[in-house]
Amino acid sequence: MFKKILIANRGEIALRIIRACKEMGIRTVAVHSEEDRESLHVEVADESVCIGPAQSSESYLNIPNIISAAEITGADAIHPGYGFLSENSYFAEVCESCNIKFIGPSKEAILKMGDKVQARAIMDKAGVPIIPGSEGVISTVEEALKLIKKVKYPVIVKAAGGGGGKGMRIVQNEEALKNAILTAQNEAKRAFGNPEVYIEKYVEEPRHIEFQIMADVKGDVVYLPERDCSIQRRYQKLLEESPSTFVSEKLRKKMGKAACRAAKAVKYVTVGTVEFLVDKQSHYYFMEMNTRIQVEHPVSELVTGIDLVKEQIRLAAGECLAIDQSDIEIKGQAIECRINAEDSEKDFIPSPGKITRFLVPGGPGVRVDTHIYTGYTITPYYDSMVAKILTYGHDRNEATIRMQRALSEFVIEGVKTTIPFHLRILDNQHFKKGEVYTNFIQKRIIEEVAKQ
Amino acid sequence: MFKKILIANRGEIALRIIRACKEMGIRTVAVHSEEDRESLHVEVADESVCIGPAQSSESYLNIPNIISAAEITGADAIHPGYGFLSENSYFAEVCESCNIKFIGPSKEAILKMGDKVQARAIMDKAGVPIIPGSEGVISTVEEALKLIKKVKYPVIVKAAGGGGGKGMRIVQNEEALKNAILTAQNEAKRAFGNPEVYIEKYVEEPRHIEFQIMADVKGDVVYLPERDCSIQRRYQKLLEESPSTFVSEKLRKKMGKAACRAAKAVKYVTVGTVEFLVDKQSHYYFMEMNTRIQVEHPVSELVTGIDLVKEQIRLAAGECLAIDQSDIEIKGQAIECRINAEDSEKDFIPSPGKITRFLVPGGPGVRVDTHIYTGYTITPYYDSMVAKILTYGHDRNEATIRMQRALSEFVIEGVKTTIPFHLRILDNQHFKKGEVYTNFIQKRIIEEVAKQ
Amino acid sequence: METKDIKKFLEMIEDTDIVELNWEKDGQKIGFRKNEGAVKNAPQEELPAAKMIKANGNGNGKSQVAQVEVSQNYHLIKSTMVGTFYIAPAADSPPYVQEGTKIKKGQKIAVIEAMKIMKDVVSDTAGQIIKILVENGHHVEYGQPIFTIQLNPVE
Amino acid sequence: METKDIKKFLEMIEDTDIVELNWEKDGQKIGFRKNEGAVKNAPQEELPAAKMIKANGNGNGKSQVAQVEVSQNYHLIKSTMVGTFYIAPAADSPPYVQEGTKIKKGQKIAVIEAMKIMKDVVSDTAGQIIKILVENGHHVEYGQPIFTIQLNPVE
Repeated sequence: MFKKILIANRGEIALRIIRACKEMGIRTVAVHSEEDRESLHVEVADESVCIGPAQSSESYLNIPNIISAAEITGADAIHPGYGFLSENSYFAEVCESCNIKFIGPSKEAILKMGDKVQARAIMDKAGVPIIPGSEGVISTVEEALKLIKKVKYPVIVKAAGGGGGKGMRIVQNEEALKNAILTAQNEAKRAFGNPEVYIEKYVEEPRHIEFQIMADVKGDVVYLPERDCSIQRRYQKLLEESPSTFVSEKLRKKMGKAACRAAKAVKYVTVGTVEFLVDKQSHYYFMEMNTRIQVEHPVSELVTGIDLVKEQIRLAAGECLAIDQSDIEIKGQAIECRINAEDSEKDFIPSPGKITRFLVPGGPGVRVDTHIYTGYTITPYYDSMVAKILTYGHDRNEATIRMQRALSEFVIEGVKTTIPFHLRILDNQHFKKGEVYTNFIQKRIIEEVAKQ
Repeated sequence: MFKKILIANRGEIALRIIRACKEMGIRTVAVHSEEDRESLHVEVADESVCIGPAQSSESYLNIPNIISAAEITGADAIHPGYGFLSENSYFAEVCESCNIKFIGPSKEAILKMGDKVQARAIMDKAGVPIIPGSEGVISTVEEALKLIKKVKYPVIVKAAGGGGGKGMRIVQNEEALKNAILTAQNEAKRAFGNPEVYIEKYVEEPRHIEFQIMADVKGDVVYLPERDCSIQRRYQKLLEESPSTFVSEKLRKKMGKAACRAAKAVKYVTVGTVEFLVDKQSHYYFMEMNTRIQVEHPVSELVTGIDLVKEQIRLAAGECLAIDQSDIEIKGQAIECRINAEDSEKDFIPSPGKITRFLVPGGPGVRVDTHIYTGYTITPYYDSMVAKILTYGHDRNEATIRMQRALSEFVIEGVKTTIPFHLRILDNQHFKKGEVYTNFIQKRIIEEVAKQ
Repeated sequence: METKDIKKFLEMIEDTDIVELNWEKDGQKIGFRKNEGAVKNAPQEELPAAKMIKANGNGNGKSQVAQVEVSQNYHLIKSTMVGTFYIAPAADSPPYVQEGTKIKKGQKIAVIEAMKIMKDVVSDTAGQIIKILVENGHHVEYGQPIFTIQLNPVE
Repeated sequence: METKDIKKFLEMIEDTDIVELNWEKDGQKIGFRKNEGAVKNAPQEELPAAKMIKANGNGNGKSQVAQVEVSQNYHLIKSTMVGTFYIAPAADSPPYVQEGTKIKKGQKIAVIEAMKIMKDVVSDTAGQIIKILVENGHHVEYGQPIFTIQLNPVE
């Protein structure tokens, strides 16, 4: 086992990792920017090293300073957390060349899963369903028609070089096709300087359902019951839960096994998450694999009793899985709300500032992971997430009511937060019925509010 | 179900009850002394009423003002919490006569269990083992010898009118008997003005093991797995855990059933706790029954998943048990540490004052129930307990290590607390081996420290 | 307030042993603190209808609170119990007292009902009732002010 | 409030033993505090031997910070990287500089080893080395002061 782990991250996830290390008897090194000198992860770690100025590019993304910090403190492993360098294959490679264990999968696995086109091909080969579509660029209506014969309407025309909704057209039938391709090409050219487009099956009102996997060096892989992360705003998850109201025991098994195949296909080691889009007919499609610990991992911890960060460290150290698939049971329901310092009344603009009052909810079935406290100043340099609050209940109803109770006693003064927005979600009738799709926030909350 | 509950208490237990009410959709009324105007339970409740000045006798024990507060706010039930009026049968009676439901057992059950002599007789009749001893006062050596023939040495000679160790003599053999009785009588006369003594079997190095029971109006009673509360200082519990390292499945069943018989013997309704002394040969003896919710109830909540305060309210409202004995399973291990504002280096003298910094531990497997926060002032008027911290783990080792981790990140500045003392307990080799008896603190901690 | 006013303030407090002074008016605030060693911030609660000047710390480490009540001939009668306030013995009876009524010490001036029992509210001072602070039939909690009394000038 | 007003303030409090003064008007705030040693709980980190005046808020919502460094002829050279500090190219070599050495801007004065690579520490100013703040072979973190430089009187 490792003797000393350097945590190349900040905020609540740095704290989370330090907590796991403490429980495992592993010493910890916090790294921090000048701005974060007073941060809790610095205070709680055994040692700390300042690695740069406030800007992430000069500190939390500064590979030479982080590696050097590990060297001068004698850390034998680096935990990257999420974000920052966690999915940077070059960083994993540098760690390896410096004989410091990178707590995550191999650089090859990161690379393969990081390249969307390559990942898609590998998944297809491994028998993991992918969204049907063109293998490359579509230039003519004829090519498109040929493809659509296979994938069926509706389809989506997407800019090869783009993102953010630009150069994107949903097509429901043949009449609209030609115009859609031309418009998309024009938009793509204007927006990205590249008129190339490709076509994919359009998954209507999908759910975002993901499977946490754990894999060891021997190649054994197990999955944990799904997390439903459909409640998103502009591709940012806001609220996650486990299990999903939609997934049957049979579908869980099928998707879980597909997730294990995905991991095996890239010789994955440690913990990771395979994300799927699921349509109303229970068709599921590989979206991507996150080759790191995720923000929402505690949701699975609450319903399975597994400490994922401890397992991640164990697996990275070369230990084998201590349990097999049949040992993993799901019990009860867990919900997580991400509390961001944002003004949800004003288009979620970040709301940095000093926390003047901070009261953490307590009592049964409540878990809070946070790095802020009374007197802490939220700076504009980093992510706006300031706390994760989780509730557990016997069933979804209890977990939901408990979350409402806990949020109602969560006091964060000095900045605006997304607490009121979460209360609105939890009170929504569609949410209560479990009718959650990736368009939930837009359709059920924002448009509803606009109507009023 | 009740529509509005008045909580006749303060501090963390008032908060705990308000949380349960919120999750049940029941409105809440907080009562408070003038001193507690800024308390969290006042802030979190739907309504609040000031019932008197700082002194408990004039506020939290002021029955007319509390009943009147319930009447003017229209509360249909009163939850007494623990301490204060929770085991006051007169209060239960006044509630009844005012048509306000007292959330607890009947006044008769409180009375019977409150009178030690009567309770002993009822338990004996119900087949619950009691500590063998004289039925009344022992005046002569001859009477004593006759009794000891049955109960065997060692015995303890106790003052009938006393307590606190005075007029108390442990006797190991016949030679010492006569002198012990005379000395005890003399001491008792001097201390309490009453020379009467009685004799009981002396239980050597006992454990304090208690069973939580739940009982409904139909007379059905179930027990939860035991809590081991052997770690006490001067009869004050400091650290509690469930399950006990000592109790086998067979003993658990035997003692649990005895606890249920105890409850049935007084027609007990709602939740309560039957406390036993257990000797090294697994003999167990009824000590007393607490006819209320206890400080350490969350220990059982963590290992069974049952929300005891919600159940208590349900049962008080006349609902029946929703589960039977076979539904109650124990999973993992839970430990609770009571954090008191006391200076454990200076004979545990209370340490009131203003909390200048307060950081609550978080992460997996940690629960904190507290009413204090940064800026809160702990006054000398009430109990010194300021927080309960609980950890859960797969096994006792994980729960212990997690508690060490959590306590190490628990920051309470401005007053002295028992956190360092708990860390010493957790690090003790006898504690780690589960060798805990009611003399643990004295023998394993205080005397050990004195030796150093 | 202008800078000249501030200067006046400075002169005013220079020769006193006031170490801290805070003043607020119409959204303006001004605060001074003299360097006298262990000057602490005392949490201060202000009395209603009173103007307070607090001088904390007088060099010997202890704190002294001087309360100068400008309008000290007012007195509040507070409820000593929880219940329902009545200004008259019955709905159709005349009230015990009204605003303006002169009262004696020990005079019954209202009743509070608690647990179906009526308890008298008795004035602890002589004076004149300036204001009845609770409406008839409304609830009162412990310590709640119910009457403002103008004390007799000579007492 | 203009800078001339601030100056007036300063003159006013200069000869008093007031150590702190706060004034707020129409959203403007001004605060002074004298550095008198015994003053505790200053929420700001003060530069060594420097007197600071902060004037926050100038009507347009932005804050302005004016730092008047009284002893501005000292300068700290800080590490811009994390690594091991060496004052000499090798264990048996003479040091690049010593306390008292006069240096030019751009002069190599130490090396820091990070990831097996030696990187030069170059002075960003001319002056004289007053103090070497890190021992040879010890670790430095980002931003850690490593040299105190006395700036040349005329620069």
